[in-house]
Amino acid sequence: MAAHNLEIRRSSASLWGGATGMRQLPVVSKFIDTTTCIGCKACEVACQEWNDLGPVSTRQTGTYQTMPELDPEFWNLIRFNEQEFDGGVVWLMRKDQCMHCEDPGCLAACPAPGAIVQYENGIVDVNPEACIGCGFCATGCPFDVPKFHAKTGKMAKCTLCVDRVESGLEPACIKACPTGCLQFGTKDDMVAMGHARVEQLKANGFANAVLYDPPGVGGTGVVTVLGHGDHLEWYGLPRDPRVPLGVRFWKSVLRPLGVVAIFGAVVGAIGHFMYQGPKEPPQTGGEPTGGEPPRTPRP
Amino acid sequence: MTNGWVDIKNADVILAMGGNPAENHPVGFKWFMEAKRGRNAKLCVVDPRFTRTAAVADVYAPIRAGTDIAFLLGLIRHTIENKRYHEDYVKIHTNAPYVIGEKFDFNDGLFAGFDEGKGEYDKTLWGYEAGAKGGAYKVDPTLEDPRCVFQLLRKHVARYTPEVVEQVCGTPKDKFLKVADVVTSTGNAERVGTITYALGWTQHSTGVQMIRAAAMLQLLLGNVGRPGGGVNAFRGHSNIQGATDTAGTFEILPGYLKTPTGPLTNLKEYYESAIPTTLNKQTWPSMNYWVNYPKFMVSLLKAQYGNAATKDNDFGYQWLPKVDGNYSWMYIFDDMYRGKVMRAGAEEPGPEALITFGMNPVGLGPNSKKMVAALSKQKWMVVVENVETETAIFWKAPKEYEGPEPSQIPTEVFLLPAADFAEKDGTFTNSARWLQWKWKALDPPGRAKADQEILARIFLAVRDLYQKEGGALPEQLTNVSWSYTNPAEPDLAEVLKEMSGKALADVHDPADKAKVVKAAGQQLDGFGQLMDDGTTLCGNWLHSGVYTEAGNNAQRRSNADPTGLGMFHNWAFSWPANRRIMYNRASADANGKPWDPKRPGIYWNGQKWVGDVPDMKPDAPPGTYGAFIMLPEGVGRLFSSGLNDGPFPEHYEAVEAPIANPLHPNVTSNPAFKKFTSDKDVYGTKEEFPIVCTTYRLTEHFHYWTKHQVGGRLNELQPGFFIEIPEALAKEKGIENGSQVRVISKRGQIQGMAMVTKRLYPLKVDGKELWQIGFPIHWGFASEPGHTGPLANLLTPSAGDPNTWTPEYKAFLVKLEKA
Amino acid sequence: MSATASRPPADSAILRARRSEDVVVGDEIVRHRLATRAIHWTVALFFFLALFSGLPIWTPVFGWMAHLFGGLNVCRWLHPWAGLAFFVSMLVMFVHWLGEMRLEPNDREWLRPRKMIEYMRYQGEDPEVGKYNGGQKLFFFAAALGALGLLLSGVVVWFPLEFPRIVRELAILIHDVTFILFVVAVVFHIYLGTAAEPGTFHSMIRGTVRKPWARLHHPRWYREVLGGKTRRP
Amino acid sequence: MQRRTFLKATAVGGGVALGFNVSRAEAEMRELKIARTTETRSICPYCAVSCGVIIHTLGDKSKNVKAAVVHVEGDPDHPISRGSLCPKGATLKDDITHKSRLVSPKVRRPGSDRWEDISWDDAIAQIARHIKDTRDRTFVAKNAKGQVVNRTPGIAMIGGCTDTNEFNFLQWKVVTALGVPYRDTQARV
Repeated sequence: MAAHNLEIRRSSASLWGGATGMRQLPVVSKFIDTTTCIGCKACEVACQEWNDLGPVSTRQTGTYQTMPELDPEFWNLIRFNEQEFDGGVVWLMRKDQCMHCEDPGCLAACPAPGAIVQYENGIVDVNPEACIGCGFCATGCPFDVPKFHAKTGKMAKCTLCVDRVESGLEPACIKACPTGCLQFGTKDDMVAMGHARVEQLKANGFANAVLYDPPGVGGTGVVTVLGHGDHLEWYGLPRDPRVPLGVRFWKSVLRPLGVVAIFGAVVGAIGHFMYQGPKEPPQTGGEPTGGEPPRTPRP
Repeated sequence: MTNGWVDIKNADVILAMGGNPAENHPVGFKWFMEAKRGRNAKLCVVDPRFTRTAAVADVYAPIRAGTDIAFLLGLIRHTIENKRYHEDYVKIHTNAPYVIGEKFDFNDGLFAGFDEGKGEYDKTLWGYEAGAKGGAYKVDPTLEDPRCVFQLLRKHVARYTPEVVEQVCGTPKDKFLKVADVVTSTGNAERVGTITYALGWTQHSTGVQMIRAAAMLQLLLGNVGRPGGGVNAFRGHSNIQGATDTAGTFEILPGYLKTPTGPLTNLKEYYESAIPTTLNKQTWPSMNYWVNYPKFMVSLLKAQYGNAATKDNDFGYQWLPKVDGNYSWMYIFDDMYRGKVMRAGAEEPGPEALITFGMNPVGLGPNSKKMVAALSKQKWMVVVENVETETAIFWKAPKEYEGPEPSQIPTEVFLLPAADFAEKDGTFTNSARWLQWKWKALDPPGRAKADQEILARIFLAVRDLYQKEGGALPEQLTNVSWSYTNPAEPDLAEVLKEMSGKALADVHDPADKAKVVKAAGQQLDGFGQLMDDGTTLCGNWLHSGVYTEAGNNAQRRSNADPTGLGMFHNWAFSWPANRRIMYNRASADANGKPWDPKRPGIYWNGQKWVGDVPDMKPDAPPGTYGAFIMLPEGVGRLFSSGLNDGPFPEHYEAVEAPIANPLHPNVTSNPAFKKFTSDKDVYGTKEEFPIVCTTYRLTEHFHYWTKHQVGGRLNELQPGFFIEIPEALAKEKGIENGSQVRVISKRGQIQGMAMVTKRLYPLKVDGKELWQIGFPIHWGFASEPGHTGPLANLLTPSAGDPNTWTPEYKAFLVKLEKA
Repeated sequence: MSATASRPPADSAILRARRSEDVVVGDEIVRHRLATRAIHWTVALFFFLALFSGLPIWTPVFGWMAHLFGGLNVCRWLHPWAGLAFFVSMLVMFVHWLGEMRLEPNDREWLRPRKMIEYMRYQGEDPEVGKYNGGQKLFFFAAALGALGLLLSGVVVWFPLEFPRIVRELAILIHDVTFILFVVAVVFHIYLGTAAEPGTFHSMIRGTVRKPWARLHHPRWYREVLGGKTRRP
Repeated sequence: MQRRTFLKATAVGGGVALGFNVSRAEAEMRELKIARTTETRSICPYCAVSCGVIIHTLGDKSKNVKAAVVHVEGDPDHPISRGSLCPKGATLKDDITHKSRLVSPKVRRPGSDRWEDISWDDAIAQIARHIKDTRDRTFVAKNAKGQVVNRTPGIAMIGGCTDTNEFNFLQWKVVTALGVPYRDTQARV
């Protein structure tokens, strides 16, 4: 499902990485400034509308948050959190969606060739043609993003509007954002913008402001400015997300070893046969008297 | 808005109060964030709830709903006592130096001239002191005369110390002082601040005075008329501004001309009543632009009555309906409910029928039970809508609305399907007064029709009946000019041309009578070309210039912004005269130099005013006229005799007051407020209903509209009604988040899901702990199935502001219990 | 039936083998009656179904196998069901064989690697080997345990979103490790049952073994059968 | 319309790129769903920020096409909204296309508990008759003080805040023509 303007940099379950071309494209990134996010959910519905998702069934449960978790039909969710802080309250909103990791755990975990691809511009996409809906990507993802769609039997998540991006447009969520807390551009530009905003926040009394671009997954295609970087849990963000060790282990160690072991067993059996030959009873007939040990043919 | 949406990015300080712009105007709010990011502006939010706006604010101060005047007067006191006002500005652009007559005073909550019996003030006691020379008025440029506006104001607000603000508003003193410090930092030439508000101020029995207090503060800080400044009302509906400009309300004609009243029997009397006398003829004389009133009025009458309007018949003035008394919202339904009303000393029938285009009175009117009861008495009703609203099906309202059985309701209801916005063209006027054209994208579904076609067909059918059968004053209808190419489906571009105005005969240059400025039949360039002799036609003088010989200016689409201040003069058309910042003359000092050269509104270049379209005669040198050209004084009013409830704002409690007024317990609520007295209009006491309740909108829904969308995504974002309850109150009452609770006011009760939150907390008011709760409007009994809910207005009172007669939706008393 | 009756005498052993085990019929001994063989091959069938539908999911090296079933999507669907069927048939086999697989004292020798190496070098034969040697019993129990491990971890992998992350990660790990060991063991099982020990495969096909085979591989069983001590009708 | 040209250019550019690898691209790309729609500029009908929106409709306005809304998104040229929209604006497609839109005139007769269908012509005729009856019955030519007031207190007319200025002006003309003094808008409430 390579979008036609985009070469693939990495593809799931491919032995040599699966790169499709040599074009070098600038890596793109979303920028989220939670300190200017008002949780209006324009990004949520812009995503829904553009991607023709839904309807989803929600119910009022006593929160402004649309639903508890991302959903296969809902790829972009604002998480709301009220906390007491400095004698008052803070009401934090963070846009949750695929982080488009530089080193994507989903892609690492995916067993279906080409079902998860990373384009040259850094977008990580699920290819529904190739996806087998096994859910390994959900296990591989440190942000708990990919969701299984029961109707299609495929995994679903934010595509960073790859169809728009490859046509020269920005993702739907970014375009909709009324306050400008969402921005889109090259990763370098977004990181620079993030650092500038963090500096501004620090000067304005947010001593713990940070730019969240976790190195454990090689950085993300979504950089997030947080006013309270000392309380990542308020935003529902992991402190040091990584591709799970288990995924790394079974993908990089166990499976090659297993292949070697299986072929080794076969080779071992053949070798044994060549060396040892079959174990056969002596050709002399007649009733054995019993008790005496059988004779073993020797080479 | 005095300024524009984009202009907010020019502010150094933004005070968002009486509104929740992040929630209700998110895209406009973009420019708040732009100011924060771009110039490190400080956003102060004062609100009963910790809102979405508060979530991104630099300073948040909680306040008890309905006490904003005390807070604002506290800010004014802080400004004056700490000398933080912009003195040069105050001296030349406000009436601070004007001396007030001896009759004015203020005692124990009442201004001079209150008539207990009528509940009204005699406003003539609030006049200026006449000066030595006739026609001029006494001013003290030093601001030291104890009777000058400045000193009177200083005395008036002296009571509003931070301690009193805390006592009345419940705002902790340190929070108040923080806000005061930031907001008053703009009282100089270098810095500018804006104040934004919305229905959180309007919908109070003291709403107009809240806005006035904000305007006064801005005048003192020298922020009116400047880029990045102003007092900015964020309007709620796409064309609520245009509907108001175009006389949607009973008291005005298009362009804010006054609706004639019974005693004004001819145009002359009407002009005498409507046109203010120029007050300031001494220094800084006022242009008093309303002297052009007859040009606007006659051009309007020519638009309405065409050739039937002649100089001899007062241009058809006698056919205009005249009013006696009040015909606004709450009166409509009160008169409908009672069936009769006293007018000019005699009984007249109330409305027996209602025609509503795209409006849902059962949903949005206060006191829903009274709304349903009133509508149940009508003979007929026409509802023109996209969807089946509560109003369309009031006759099958659920039993808690206490309406009669359908069989007992005699109303014939016509429900006519209308086109959506995308299915017709025409202009909307935004909150910043921009008229923007939209193009038609597709046809209406099924047999639905555009509203203008429905309206036109009804009008033509009625006119036919009168032409055939005669009846009561047929001329009122038959003389109406309806000269559209297709009368049954008027082309909106033709209508816009009519509104913008054209020459009926050659229009000559006033300076050179031989020179023809506009030939007969041509579109006019602006209201400067309007004539009072019937040679021009103009449906709305404010809109004049929107459709000129150059074409439809509402369609202009250049977003070039050479000043960088976000004015966009070649994008669409902004009334008046494509001006982007009102009162922009005040952005410059006495010599016409901008207060802040980096943010000039207009400035005098030696020959003329340049920059924005000047709110001033373009070639009148500085000192010729005062900046506030529509006011007879020519300067901004810190003291005004124009309002019905006092020349200065004063803190009054809501109609349903949770405490006695700490400042004057004998006058707790606004003495002039409007309160209805039918059997459906009942009011609760603080003893029975101890909790203050407020209502609001959510960003995920639009009014009573989007809940109808079957399969609509907004119903996913906010699927149902809820009631926000402070954590501590919930704990006290044993209420769990997500459980069902009942909220009860004197007028009704509603049940809903509790949303227990930290974002509301108790306030210490007048020494006692006071709770506030609130819930969103939006839901009702006509919705997408599964998304119905109670109408918030089951609980709200029919009582409101004495100037605008807007109901007090934002502060009323309730009690809360577990369901 | 005349056709049956006219068959050579050897066939009488095969006929007998449809019903009973551990009986001598002429030169042959019935080792696996029909039910046993059917169960064994059912297990084998589902094992290979699960194996070949699982391998392409496991690694792209075996991706080509997916085409045997119509693609990876089919494998994703088929593999858990095949695995489940494998486990169920394994369970039946377990119950069926459990009585014969009781570990005896000399079987415990097999837990020592030296014993296995000796076995593979055709050394140190134990005259007390019964119908199944210790290695076979171990394999039997290991396979049963492995099947259980594959099932439990497989269920988690089947419905990944129903389980917590740590469980999912462990399950994938367990499934992989178990499966690798299982396959290695099965490779040797097949090798020993075919090329390495001629006659063994026949016993699982037709049910019978020749007497020398029995005397060589399972001397005590051979003695018992001949002595009529062991008989399963 | 500049943007439309731009998008067409994108589509054409894409087509050229496509030439290199037609089979893969055809089979595999996620097609831009608005690549060939008709774009119409409009203004959001909700609040008074008045964001610019672009309505993408099916087809190219040919005679043989019935336009339907495919997508609505912000107008990047609009100086206030600059392409952004709030959640309400971002779901305008739902507002236009949702299933509970009214599509035919209905009437509820006195005392009835249900709607009946009615033709436009009948509805207009009956409404006109009602208006004339009520106006003639309740018309006040002079008030109690003998002043000419020429008003029809029997009818109240409200609305207009969600409709165009032009409609509002026509409404004022009609209200004034009927002599209706009771009129109001959302501005009050």
